[in-house]
Order: sequence, then C-alpha cells, then structure tokens
Amino acid sequence: MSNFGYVAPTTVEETLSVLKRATDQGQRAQILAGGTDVIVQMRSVDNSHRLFVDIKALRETNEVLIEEEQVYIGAAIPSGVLNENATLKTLLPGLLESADLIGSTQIQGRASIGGNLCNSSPAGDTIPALIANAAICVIATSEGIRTVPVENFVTGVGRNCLVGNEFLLGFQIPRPSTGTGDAYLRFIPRTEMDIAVVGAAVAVTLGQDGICSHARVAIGAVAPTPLLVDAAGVALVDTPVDEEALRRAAQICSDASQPITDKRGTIEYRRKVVGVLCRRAGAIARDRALSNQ
Amino acid sequence: MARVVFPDHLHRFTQGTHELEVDCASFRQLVRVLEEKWPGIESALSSTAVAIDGQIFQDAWFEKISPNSEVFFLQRIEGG
Amino acid sequence: MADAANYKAIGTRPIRPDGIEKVTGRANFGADLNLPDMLHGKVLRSPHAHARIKRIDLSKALAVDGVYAAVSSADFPQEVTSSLSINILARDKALYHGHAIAAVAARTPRIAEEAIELIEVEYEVLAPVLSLDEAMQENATLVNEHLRTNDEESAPPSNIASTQKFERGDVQKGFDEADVIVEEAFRVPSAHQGYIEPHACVATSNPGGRVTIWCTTQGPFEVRSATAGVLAKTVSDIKVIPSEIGGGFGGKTVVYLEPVAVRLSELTGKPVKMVMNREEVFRATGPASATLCKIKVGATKDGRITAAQAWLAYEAGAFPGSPVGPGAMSVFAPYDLENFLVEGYDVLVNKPKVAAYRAPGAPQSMHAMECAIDELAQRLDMDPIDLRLKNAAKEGTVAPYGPKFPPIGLVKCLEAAKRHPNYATKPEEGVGRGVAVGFWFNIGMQSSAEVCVAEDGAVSIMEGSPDIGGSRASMCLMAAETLGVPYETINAHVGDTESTGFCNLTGGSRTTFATGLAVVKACEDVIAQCKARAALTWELDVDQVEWQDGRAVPKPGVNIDVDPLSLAEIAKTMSRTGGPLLGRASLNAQGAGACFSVNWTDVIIDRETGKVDVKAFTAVQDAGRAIHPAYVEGQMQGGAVQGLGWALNEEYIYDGNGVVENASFLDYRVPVASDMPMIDCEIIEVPNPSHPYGVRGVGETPIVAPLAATSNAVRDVLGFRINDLPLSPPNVLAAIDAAE
Amino acid sequence: MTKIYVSTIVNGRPEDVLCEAHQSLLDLLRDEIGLTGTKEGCGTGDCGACTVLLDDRLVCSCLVLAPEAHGKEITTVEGIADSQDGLHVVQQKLLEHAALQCGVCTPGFVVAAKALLDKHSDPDEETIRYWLAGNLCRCTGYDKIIRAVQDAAQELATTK
Repeated sequence: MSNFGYVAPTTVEETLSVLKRATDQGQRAQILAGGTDVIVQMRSVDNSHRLFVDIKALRETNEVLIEEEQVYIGAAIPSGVLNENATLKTLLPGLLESADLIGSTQIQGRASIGGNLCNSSPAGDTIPALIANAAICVIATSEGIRTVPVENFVTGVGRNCLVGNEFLLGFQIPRPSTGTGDAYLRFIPRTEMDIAVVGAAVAVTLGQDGICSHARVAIGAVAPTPLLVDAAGVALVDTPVDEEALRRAAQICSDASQPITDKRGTIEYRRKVVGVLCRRAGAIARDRALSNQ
Repeated sequence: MARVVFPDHLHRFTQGTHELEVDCASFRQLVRVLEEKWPGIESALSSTAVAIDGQIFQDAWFEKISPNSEVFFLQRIEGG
Repeated sequence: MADAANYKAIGTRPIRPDGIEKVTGRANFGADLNLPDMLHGKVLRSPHAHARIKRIDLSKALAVDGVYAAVSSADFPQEVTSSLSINILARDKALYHGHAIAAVAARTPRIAEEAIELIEVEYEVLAPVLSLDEAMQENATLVNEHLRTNDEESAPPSNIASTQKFERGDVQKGFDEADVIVEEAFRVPSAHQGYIEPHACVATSNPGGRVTIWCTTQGPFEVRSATAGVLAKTVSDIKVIPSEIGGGFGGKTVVYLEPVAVRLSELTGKPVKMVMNREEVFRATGPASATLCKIKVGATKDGRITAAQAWLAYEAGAFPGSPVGPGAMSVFAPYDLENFLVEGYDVLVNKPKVAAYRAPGAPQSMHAMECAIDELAQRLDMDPIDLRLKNAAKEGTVAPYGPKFPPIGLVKCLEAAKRHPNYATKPEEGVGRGVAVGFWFNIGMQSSAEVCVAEDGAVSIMEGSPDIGGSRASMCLMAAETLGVPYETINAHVGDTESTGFCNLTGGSRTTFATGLAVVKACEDVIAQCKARAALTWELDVDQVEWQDGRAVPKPGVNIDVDPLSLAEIAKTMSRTGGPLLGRASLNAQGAGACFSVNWTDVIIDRETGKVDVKAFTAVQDAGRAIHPAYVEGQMQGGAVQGLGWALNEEYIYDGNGVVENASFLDYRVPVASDMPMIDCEIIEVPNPSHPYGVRGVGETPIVAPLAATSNAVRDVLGFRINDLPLSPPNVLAAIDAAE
Repeated sequence: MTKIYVSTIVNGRPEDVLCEAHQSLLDLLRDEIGLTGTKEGCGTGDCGACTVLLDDRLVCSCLVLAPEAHGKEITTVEGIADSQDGLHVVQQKLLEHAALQCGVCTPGFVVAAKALLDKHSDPDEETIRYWLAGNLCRCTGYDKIIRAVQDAAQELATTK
C-alpha cells in the first residue's frame, strides 16, 4: 500500500522532467532539500504518499558565487556549510547568523536557507535576514528562470508563490557595499532549539560621515508572513542610526506587526519585543557598518 | 493505651473519629480491635502506611505497640 | 557504623559496571529488541478530550493487507474495571485527548499506522472539564458520573475524588499571635517527566497462555502484576524482562502498552512490538499535576512561625490519584510548627492521568510554601536561611504528617549553605538570588538480592531494581565494602521476574537504600558461608573465625598457625567445602530516612523580553552516606535542572478543547545544555541509622527546591513576586509591564 | 511498492540494503542493518539521540531519508571506539566523570562530542554547551557531560 518514491536528479532539466512526469501521473511530488521541515511534517502533519525529489545533487542549488556586484547562494546548502564560508561570513554576517540559528548543530548539517524560505513559516529565521539584504529568489520553471524578491515570495502561512512544477534554485543578493552591515536577532525562550517567537533583521549602509544612506528592516513571526517594514528603514535613513532613530524604527515595527497569540507567545508580547529586537539588531548592524568603512 | 490517629481518607470508616486510645500490644492486634469497632476498615488499613513512634512502615503487621505509643496512619508514599 | 574515612570502597567514584555497554551503543533499551516474525502494534487515540464512544468498527483496519489483529476494550476482560484498565483502552467514554481507543498489529509500523486511521469510531462529543476551578465548581460537568468524594455513598457525584486534612494546634490562635502574615496563591502547571526514551515493549505469548514481555520500566514486577490484573491472568502466567531504561523519573512506574501488546500477541500468535512516538508520550503518559496552592503563614517579629495554613488542589487527570497526599504531607515538612492546617483536594479533569514525577506532589506544594517563607523573610528583613534555621525541623520534631523525625540533615544543610562560598559571595548588581528548601520522605519496600561467587572469587550480584542512574555501581561498591574485595571483581545484574526474587520498582529513592540493604545482607550471608568453609578447612568452630579485609582469619586468641583465606581462595576449593557460594537476602526495608536539601540560584532578567537566565545554581543535600558521590551529585544536578525547567519554561499548553498544543520537544521546552550553568553540589552526610552504611535515598529531593528558588530569585531582581509558574518570557514581561 | 536499493558504508563496512522511501536513515540503521546503538527519542530532530555522522557532518538520522544515504559514509556510536585502541577519549571521559545516568542519550552525545573535538581542539564551556544544545539529556543536568568533554579536549591536546 505504501507508495512513496525518491529520486535525486542531477540537473535542472532532469528535475523539471521528473516533476512533470509525476504531475502527469497524478502523483504528488515534493521537493526535498535538507528535509528538516519536510520530514517532520510527513511524520506529524500529513503522512500521505508522495515522490520525494531531492534537489541536493544539482550544481545550482549547491554553489556559492561571490561576484563583484552580487552574491549567489544555492538554495540547498546546509547552514553548517554556509557558516564555514569565511568570505560570506564577512560579507553577510547577519544572514549567516540567521542560518546558524536554525536548530542544533545536527539540524545545521542539513537545514538550508532555501528550505527555510520554501517552508514559508511566518517564523522562518533566514527570511527577514534575506529580505533585509534585498535577496532575490532564483526559481526554475519549465519556461526557464524567473526571479522574485524574497519579500514577495511568501504569500501566507505555509504558502508561497511557487506554482506548478517550479522550484527554488538559489538567491541573488546584492553584494554589500562598503559601509554596510546587517544583523538578525530573534527571541526564543531557551538559548537554542526553539522556533522564533519574534525575529527582526536590519541592514544599513552608512557613509563616511556615519550617516545612513540606505536601510532595510524586516520582521518575522509577527504576521502571517515575514514583513519588509519600509517605514522603519526610512526612519533610519539620514540618521546616524542612533538610539533615537532606532527607537523610532522600533515603534514602527511594533505598529506594523499583526501578531497572534499562540503557544509561543502573545499578541502583546510579540508586538513589544519585535520593537526591542529591531532596536538591538539595528545597533549591531550600525556597528558592523561602521567597522566596515 | 496507645494513641491512634486517623487521616481524612479513613474518616468514612471511623465515622469521623480523628483520634482514639486503644489498648493493644501489636499492630495486628490494633487492626483486629479497629475492625471489630468499625467493620470494613481492615481492608482500607492494609493499603495505608503507618508510623509507630516515628518509624514509618509501608506494610506493618507484627510490629509492637506499647501503652504510650503514638500510631499515625498515613497515606502510602510511592515516589517517582 | 564505621566512620566514612575508614571506608575503602564506599565514597570512591569508580566507573559503573555497565558503562562500556552504554557508551558504545551495545546496551539494549526498550525499542532495541526485534524478534523473528514480529508484528508492530499502533494505538488509535481519541481526538476529543471528552466524548461518549458510541461505536467502534475495526473491520476496515482488519481488511488491510498486512494487518493481523485489531482490538478495542471489548477484547479485554470486562470484569476488570480498574482505572489502569480503562486508561489502557477507553470503555464507554474517551476521557482525554490522546486516550487510547483501539490498536492494531501489522507487518510493519507503517502499515499499522495507516490501518488505525481506517478504524471507525462514532463519538458523542461532550464538554471537557479542563481546569481545577471549573472542575471544583458545583454543577460542574462530571468527568466520571459515578465518582463520589472519598467514596462517600451519600454524597452527590463530584470531580473531587478525595480530600486530605492534617491539623495540629490552634491555627487561629497562631495567626492572632503573628506580627506578620503572608497569604498568597500559587499555580504550577503540568510538567512531563521528559525521559528521552519513549515507552516500548515486545510481548510474545505461547499457545499455553504463557506470556513474556520485554519492556522499559522502573518496575518489572509491577508490570507483571498490572498486566496480569488488566488481562485477568495470574502473575505466574507472565514473565517480564526489563530492558535498560532510558529515564523514568516516575513516569515508567505504570503500564500503557504492555497489556495491549500481550492481547495482540495472543490473537496473532506472533510477537508484537509497540513503541510510542514522542507525541504519544506527551499526550497519553503521565505528566505531573497542575496545581493551585494557597498558603497562609504567620510569624512573630523575631521570625518564629506561629501558624501555617495550606489549601491544595491537584489535577489528577481523568482518573483519581493525584499526589495531593504527599503534597499535603510535605508542604510543611521542613518546619517545626505548633499550629497548622492542611487541606488537599484530588480533582478530576479531562486530561491524561497524572503519574509520579520525582518527589510526586512535593515540588508544587513546597513551591508555594517556600515562596511564602521567602516573602516572610523579606517582610521581616531576615536572611532567608536564618529564618528557616529558626524554624527548622530536626531530630525529634514531630513531622506535620505524624511521625517524629529520626536524625535528619536539614539544619546541617542550612548551616552548610550559609557557610558556602557561593552563598557568602553576594550577587552582583542586577543579579537576583533565591533560596529554597527541598524535602522528600523516601521509601524502603521490598527487595531481594543474590550474591554469587565464581570459582576464581569473582562476585556477581543479581537484583531486581532497574538501573536508571548508576545503581549497579552503588551495589558493587557496597558489596566491595562488605566483602572486603576490590570493586573491579564485582559485577551487578538486573534480573527478570523469574531470575530474581521479588523487588519493588526503582522509585521513591529506594534503590540504593533498600536493594542496597539486600545486597549488603546477601554479602553478609556469603561471609558467613566463607567463615564456615574456613572453619571446616582449619578444623575450627565457626565462631573461632572472623572476616577481616576480605579474608577469613582465626579470631585473636585462637591458637592455630594458618594463612588467612581470601574469598578467591575459599572459592577455589568450594566444591570440596560444600559447593557453590551463594548468598541471598530478601527484605521489606523500613526506615528509609527523609532527605532534605537547600538550593539557591542566581538569575538575571532581560527586562525588555522577560527572559530569565540562570547564572549559577548550588545544591546542598543530605545523602546520609554517599556510596558513589558522583552519582549522588548526578541526582542533585539532574533534579536541579528538571526543577529549573519546570520553573522557567516547561508547561502543558492546552487549547479550549483540551488538546495539548505543545506535544513535542520543540515546544515542550526542557532545558538544553546552553541554557544551564554548572550545578555546584555539596553533599552533607547525616547517616541514616536504618542502613548499615547510613544511606538515605537521594533521587527525588533534588527536584523540589529549584521551583521556589527560581521564583524567589526572580522576586529578588524585580522587587515584586510573580506567584505562578512558569516564569516564561511572556509571563515575566506581562508582570513587569503590569507593575510599571 | 518498490524498494529502493541503498549502497552505503557504515562504520567503514559496506552495507547494501533495500529500503522504502519514507523510511529514515535511523530506521535503516536500526531495523535493516541491526545497529540499534543509535536511539530514537523524538523522530523530529529535537532530541539528538539519533545523532550520526553523514559524510563527516553531524545530522539527526531521523531527519535523513534512508535513500539519501546511498553512496554516503555513515559513522554511528558503534563506530567510535577503535578495535585497536579501545574506547575513544570522549567515551572514556564520559565514564570517568559519571556523565551518564540512564544512558539513552549517550550514543548521541558520544557522536556529537567527538565531532566537536575533531573540529575544535580547545573549545570553551560555552562552545561545548552550544554545540551540544541539540542533544537533550534529562538525567544529568549536563554538568558532568560538559566537564567530561572539557577533560577529553584537554587529554587530546596533551597527547597530540
């Protein structure tokens, strides 16, 4: 009665054709990267039969390319591997920290930022950090590649913009310019192993004069999807990202949040703490930007 | 006469009696006396622990009781 | 009793006999056994917290290819109506979300899982009773329509299964004499034991009705009697072989799967393995009671407690039997009180039946009292240890639950705490410190041991207490000390129900005390036999021989020139002196000796997020005598972290329908390594006169004090008290916001 | 139902087995290969009792599909001790420090701690605690485990 399958194609074309064949045969296909969400959900939420399509053998999902203008990060690279990349760590410390926060050392041996995004949880740790860094999703489709800004990728709790047999290959991220710093902070009740109750990511670029020319703020776990809070970024621009500016941005984040009360936190708690984290992450991002002149 | 004290859960057998003076030389004798007085209490006592002069017994039977003894029935402790 | 300094083996820290098996993955735990032709059983559980079961139809599950049997409660002896039996498979009502309804046995776990989903159950959903407040109201919905308080036939049906009352002196008069009175109510949530190994068993039955069960349990003999009870068998029909046990803490003292696996095996003629997943462990196995404890305590200006009053309500889950009794008996145990009144209520709710969890009942009630005492110290401006010293129970104090305390270590623990460098050093700015006292009665009960001597003098101990925390090492140490032979020549084995004498479960902190006592006595039996063999060899009377440092020697004054005979030498010739050397002992140990502790912890609080971080924790505890000090510390440290987890983040979170929302280790937050500091320990030794080496149980007391110690430390930081646990970030931040 | 062929090397020994796609690497190790040293505590990656090395990277074997092991090398707790040299220093130190009580989490800790020491020769307490945060232990309160790993690191440093 069991009708589970597993394939590990090695090219994008092969993957697309495997997905198409499954669709044509009426078989459910599910993309597998690190599996740390997919396998848990198969056990606890939906154990229906399916074909696992493992995309870890593709070049495109596994490579890191650091170019003059942009950085490319494959969707299926385990966060443990990403965090061993010293150049990436220097360029995008906040993003790498967000990946480093997902689960334990063991989970980091598997979990990828692509999987974190495709799981499309409001609380996905890497999503606010990707958004703050203006990352663009690179998506394989039967018609070729299409791109979507990360802030437009997640469309609801557990839902995203992938349709048909599309799947995520990786991320293009503008290479941070001189004077740029990012940071991500989340709140969890323990020190490790929890899902974010609240998350906030800030990326700022400061000029030689210490004044912010560009800022992006994104928040997680306080709305059905992670949110880019444009106004919070605006509140930091043309300021030295000092306490006063950060408090303004924090208030904007609190106001922009639309949290719920659940087993992990209350509305009041999340609304308040998202501001706290925005302020704290902003200060870290600022200090990183200043040391990066 | 030994002083015998009953906890709440035995009061439905002792008709609310909390404390009693009993003339007996051993735990077995005490139980006999009590069963005679309040038929049915013996089976409840068999699943109850007892402290005789400060020493707790989970399963008492032939332990000695002296005229100035204090006998406390108490719930059995199990433990994790 | 010899002075500790004179012991050769006791008090040392050797490697446990079963250690290598456990660090190399060779040790076999509950789920590690597979038998040829074995089937896999899975349980269907109720999706409702309270529902009448109108119909169960197993036919679709039975029709699945690979399914061999399916059962519901109808397949079990109906005349057995114990709570246990009805908890194992629901009868007319599902009493909590996750209550077992039916089970199947199939060729693979996957087939079994898919088949249980095909079982059709018709429910009439009833309103669940989910809180103490709700359950104790008049006209509350009834969990059990036939239950009457204290079995009083004339009383109306109620959710209150039983009441407790302890009283001494005149409470009103005592409060009238008080200069300061603290009166507060405290809630503690349900917490799970959180053992890492889920419940698991394999059962096989032969056509003659004989059954063998391999399982992970704290008590194989209790599994035997419980399974026999549910199945209306005799215990002689059943053999239970305990596997290594992956944690229990009280939660593996009851059975859930074993009778079902046996029935499935009887129906199929094949071995049946059943293993719970983690979600089932959380939903259907024993958590500790959620409680509401109201405390009133009064004292004079100089800190003498004049009266204390406690009102305790404990959730029992869906069946009677919360540990409110021990909770009521322990709440005032550390104090010498003239006037007190304790009332306790055992209350049914539509939640899983609670099970023992380390010092069952005490952490909740003593959290309330130890918080109240701390509050009293604040108002009297007294050091919290001084206030406790002023009122501490000691030898001769009549315990609130009746008996007089024999020698106990509370005062020594308090004095040691006061002297301890970790206490003498005052906390830095922003750091809060909280102190609390812990207590547990400890129990003795029945144990058996056999000590066999091999032909080369090697010693093997056979006993019946599953080893959860290194008890084999303690047994070997006590045997080494008694026999006077090296620890390394001794091994200890936990037997099955047919290879060792009856033994009560590992629990109640009884193993090192009671089974240890049996081992010591069995060793003394071996010594007596050795002396007789030596006397025979030397042609002396047995009373002319004594045992010294592991050797038989003629008593001083006996005029004979012979070399002493070691255990190994006597063993070498045993075939000629009477056959194998085999010592044995069986007993019902009395005088377990109460165990007290003093704990304090230093915490900091992030006032913007409400997060409490534990910076330091110190545990001082009376062990009577620490046989293997490292494993005593292990109990203290493990219990401390369980208590800290309960204080900070652990709780059962229910939705409005009685469904546990956090039935996973992801959201039921036991402490992880990075949450905790080192746990500093000081072992106090006030020997227990009822044990030849002075042993007291040490396993349970450690979980008691950390709850209040944490609450008191948080109060120290914030300047106001948060009465309810857990002190989780949302709760702490809400309290900070409310105070501002 | 089609079974999937998996060719893998477990503790240095080639293993060719058939599995189903929904099975985990943990199922493969325990039920198909018979290595029951690796334990299942939760099945959701939250407890670490099933920790193994997959191509030298620490993973929860309950969160790896069995077919993913094809062509990979796996080290389990059974492969940590050396048949020549005996116990690994981590195993020895866990024993010496009495750092296990029930022992069911121990296999996961052994594998995780060994991986830590292979990567960091001189980890401080905080590094050890965070590295091992994915391994739950309910018995010890972690104290003795952390000390054992510190001691093992020290011993490795002095013998190198």
